Amino acid sequence: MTPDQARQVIEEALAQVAPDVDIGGITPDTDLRDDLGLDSLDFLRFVEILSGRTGTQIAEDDYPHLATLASAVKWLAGG
Amino acid sequence: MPALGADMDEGTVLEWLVKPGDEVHKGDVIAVIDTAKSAIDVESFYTGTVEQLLIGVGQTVPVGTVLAMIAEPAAQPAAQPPPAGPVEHKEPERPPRPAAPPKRKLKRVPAGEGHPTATISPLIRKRAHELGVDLAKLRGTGHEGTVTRADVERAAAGQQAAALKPPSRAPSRVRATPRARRLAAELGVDMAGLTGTGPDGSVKEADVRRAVPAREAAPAREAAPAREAAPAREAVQPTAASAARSGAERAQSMRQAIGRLMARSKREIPHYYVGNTVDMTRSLDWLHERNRELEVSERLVPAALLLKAAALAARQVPDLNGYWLDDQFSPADAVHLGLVISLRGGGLLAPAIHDAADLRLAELMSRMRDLVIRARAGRLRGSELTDATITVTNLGDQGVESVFGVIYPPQVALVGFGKVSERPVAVGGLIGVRPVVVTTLAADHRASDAMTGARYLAEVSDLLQRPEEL
Amino acid sequence: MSRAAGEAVPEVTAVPARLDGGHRKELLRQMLLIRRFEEKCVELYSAAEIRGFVHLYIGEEAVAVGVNQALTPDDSIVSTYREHGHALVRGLPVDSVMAEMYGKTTGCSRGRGGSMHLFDVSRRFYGGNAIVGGGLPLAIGIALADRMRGEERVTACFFGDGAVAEGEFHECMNLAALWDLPILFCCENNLYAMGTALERAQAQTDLALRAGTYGMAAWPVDGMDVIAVEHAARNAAEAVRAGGGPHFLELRTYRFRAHSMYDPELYRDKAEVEQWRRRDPIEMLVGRMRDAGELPDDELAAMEDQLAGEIDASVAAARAAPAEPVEDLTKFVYSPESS
Amino acid sequence: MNAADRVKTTYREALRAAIREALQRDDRVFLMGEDVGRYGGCFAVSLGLLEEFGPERIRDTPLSESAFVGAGIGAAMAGMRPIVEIMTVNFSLLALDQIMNNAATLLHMSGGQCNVPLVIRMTTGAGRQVAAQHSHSLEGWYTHIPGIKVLAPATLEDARGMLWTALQDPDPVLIFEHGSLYNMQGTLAADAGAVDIRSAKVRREGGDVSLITYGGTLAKTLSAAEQLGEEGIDADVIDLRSLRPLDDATIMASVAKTHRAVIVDEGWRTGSLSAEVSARITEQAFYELDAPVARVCAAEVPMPYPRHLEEAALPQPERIMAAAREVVG
Repeated sequence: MTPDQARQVIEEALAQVAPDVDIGGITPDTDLRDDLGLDSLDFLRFVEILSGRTGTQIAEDDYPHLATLASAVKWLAGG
Repeated sequence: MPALGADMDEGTVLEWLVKPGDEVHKGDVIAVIDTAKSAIDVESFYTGTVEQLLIGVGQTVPVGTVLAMIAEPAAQPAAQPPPAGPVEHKEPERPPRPAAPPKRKLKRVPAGEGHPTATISPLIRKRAHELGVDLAKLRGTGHEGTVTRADVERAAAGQQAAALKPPSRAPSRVRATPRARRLAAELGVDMAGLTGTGPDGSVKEADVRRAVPAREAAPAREAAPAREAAPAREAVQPTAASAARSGAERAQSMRQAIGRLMARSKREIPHYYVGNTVDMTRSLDWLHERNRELEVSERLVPAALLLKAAALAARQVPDLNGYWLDDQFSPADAVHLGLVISLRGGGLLAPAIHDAADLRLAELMSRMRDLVIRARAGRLRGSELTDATITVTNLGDQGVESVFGVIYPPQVALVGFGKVSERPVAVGGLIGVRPVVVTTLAADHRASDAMTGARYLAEVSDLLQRPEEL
Repeated sequence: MSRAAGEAVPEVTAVPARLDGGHRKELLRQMLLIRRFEEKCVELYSAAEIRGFVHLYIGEEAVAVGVNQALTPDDSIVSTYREHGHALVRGLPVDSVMAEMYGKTTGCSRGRGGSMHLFDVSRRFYGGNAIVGGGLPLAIGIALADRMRGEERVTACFFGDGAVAEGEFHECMNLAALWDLPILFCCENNLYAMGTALERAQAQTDLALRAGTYGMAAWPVDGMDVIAVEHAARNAAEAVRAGGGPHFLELRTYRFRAHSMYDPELYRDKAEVEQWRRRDPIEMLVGRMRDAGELPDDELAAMEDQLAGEIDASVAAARAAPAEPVEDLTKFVYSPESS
Repeated sequence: MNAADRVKTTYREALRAAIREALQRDDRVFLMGEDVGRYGGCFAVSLGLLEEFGPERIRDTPLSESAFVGAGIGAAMAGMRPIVEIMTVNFSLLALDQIMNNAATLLHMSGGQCNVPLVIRMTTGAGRQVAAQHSHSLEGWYTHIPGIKVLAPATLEDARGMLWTALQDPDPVLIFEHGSLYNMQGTLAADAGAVDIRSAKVRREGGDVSLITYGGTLAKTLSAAEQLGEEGIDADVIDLRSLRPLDDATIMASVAKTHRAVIVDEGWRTGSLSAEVSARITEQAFYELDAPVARVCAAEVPMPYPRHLEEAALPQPERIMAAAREVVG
């Protein structure tokens, strides 16, 4: 998966979980949980959508990789 | 922008007939304004020199907007040149459009479920008082746990109504006339089993009277029409019906509704607070282990454990699970756990997870997720908004250590959970770092004492040490 | 004094007009009071401080002032929604009329009626009426009551050329003449019923002639000349008071502003308005008084200042006056002592 | 002739006696309407009054309903106590603007200055094959208007006693006399006089069903109640008497006793007075109801001329009994 594809999947997932968030405004190092106000349930749904889309298993230990947009893209693309 | 008619809200500047520097006199036509009806000449109410045209040709502005500035003639020291057009003074505050008061959702007859309330009507409370029966210890046998006159009479006569099993929540709504429904409640008759002789098999008074066993069914003719005392319980939120109004308007009216409820709570309820730090090591390890093999969709979040513990503890300490009504505490039979959910646009809801204490963790988790999604989409059922018997607010995700909340009347307790944080803890004399959560309880001192509150938090802490039993 | 239909109606000059300067100064003051009051209303309406429908009398001042001179405190007045002039000259305090425009409890109708429903029963001012022609039957009833009790009083009933098209106009003219009622019909013919010119609404536009067919005395009057209006009104009122039956004055006048506050005025052209403005009732009187040396400039200026002060004070009082408490919403629907 | 004596009389004569008494006791009172003088009144109610009181106080009017009703309002404002007779409710539509926009509204618009102590009498209802334009029953319309009171005298006592009380009222009162009642015969106390105009009356006691009605349909309702009695259904018959304001207390007390209600109203069902009474019962006595509130009204059709069709369109005892049986079930 190329970084661009990864970014696109991540942004779509975020749009679904937090519809009122301005996706365009997210910078590479925005903290997805704190800055976008995702609570644990939202984050769980975010992970669920990502693993569904990419077909990869995302264990709880991998959650830290998804902290920011940049780290998430790197991890998904690099994965 | 002058108000040029009873039904005009805004106007468009078609033409300026003056320019900065021009002299104008009271009554001179200085501009042409376009309204829904037509173009109209607008005169100046002032004499002076035009200083500045603030609104350009083609611009549409609401009535009352300042269009231009006119300097008064030199003779008077012009402190602040009065603008042309309308008199420049504070726009008379149009009273803020009163936000529609949240529709008072009567618990008694939520749409579709015509069963009477689980609370006790004053008539029966009076009867119990007459017969010296302690309502607190009485199990209502009426529909959904309503205490009936027959219960009171039987309790007074010493025989405990063991025979009649409290009817489970009637699967479908029984078609019965209001008269029959009220009589059934009073005579302790379960209508579910009756065949009605009314139109389409609906149950009528006569059917109910025939169903009362053995007792001589003298129809009690009440003289005055006794109105059922419906304890109006304020729903926390305006119903979805207000969804039609604009977002901002709805948020504002929701804010007002919450404000009123919280103010009433603070005014009427003598809160007491207790707090406790709970070691979460066992729970989190168990959770982590369990989630490892599970699909993402079945994984649990720590909040699920906290909620289950809160629900089970509420069942152990019934004094915190129920309602304060008519100056009395009425314990609820089931534990309907209110969950505070913050909405994206601001404001919050506290819908109930019914029978939370009986749910398995996975079920509780899916109920939580479903509730949050529906709350944020404004698709909650009326009963969910008003059924909670004790409420939990979990601010762990928001990263605060502890929260002491405000109770939702008429409930008598609010449980607070802070975030999971690593803390130095002495264990067996040695300092170790452990994940802990600060649990708090705000409770109504009329219904219980701090000792009961403490017993509750201890119970929660104890349950969290045995996560496998949750 | 019945009149055969079709016979030309002469301008009556029987009773001489009062010619002294002091009287004319009072006529001027009253006309200026109406005009400045209504100009202030325009300003306040534009600032959205007073709302609803406001119908201005600017241009027709001579009619209200002239007719009022012929009435006594015992006479009654029934008016229409274009009533500020009638109310002010009848003696309703400027403060009470302005407060009513603000809907305050100190208003002459406690704020309940607004510009179209000014009432003061103590001055027998039986209010405005927003239904075209709606006031005529009331005036008939008041005159009937006076007649049945043998009172030598006049009921002056004001209405516009628009009302002439209503069935009630015909019914009331007939009833007044049939029952010989002491009523003075004052038709303010300002040539327009809102946006419809007289000739586009009436087959016969000579309204005095029309009135004559009901068998009552009917005179056309120059409604822009306050002296002529007073003269005609005195003659008619004396005749009515003396039992001469109903009389009808067709007061030919013109409103310089729109039907209500602002309207496109597409129904008349600006040239016509300018032509009538040249016969502004106030300027005509001022001119006549100056020619007679009765009106030094400083006196006129003093009169204007006094009126401006009175009107500004009424606005300040109205702004400060209390609004009706909402708890009183259903008061005055029924009388307190009704069974 | 002591108080116990009763006099044989008719509804029409009782009305005339009421008007004569008012004219004698209060010189502010006068009667005005089409053909009330020389003709003696369209339904002969004012026969003989012109000869006794003269043309000033018994005033025939031209066919100008808006003008003479408005004149009545004006005269009342100026201190008189006029009785205006509108020949029938059908022609009152020409005076509705004066009644609504002046009579009912002046007190409020004037901030309490203008009282209108006026009584307007008019004949209402169908039943004499006079077809669509002469057979309306529009009392329900007038009960919609705040500022006026609406009465429906259905008995000799009320025909004799309501007028004087209405004339004392400082606000406008409308009295609807059903056309079928004028010839009703019966006895009346020799010293019968003013009656209250605020409360409903129970005309027959019963515990199984409340039959609620007024004016022209009271007789039909009472005869239905008699026949229901023979079938073992004990009907409580309520005569509203005052249509605005309604006497809710008496209505709800009856429904609380019988738990079933049938409302009989000659108006068309949609938006009728019976709709208002039914709404109030469900609002105030919902938990007493053992059956839906039933209504027996006129068929929603302009009144046909043929007798059999007119009878089919109007509420009749048979339909009232059927409705009662339905709710008692």
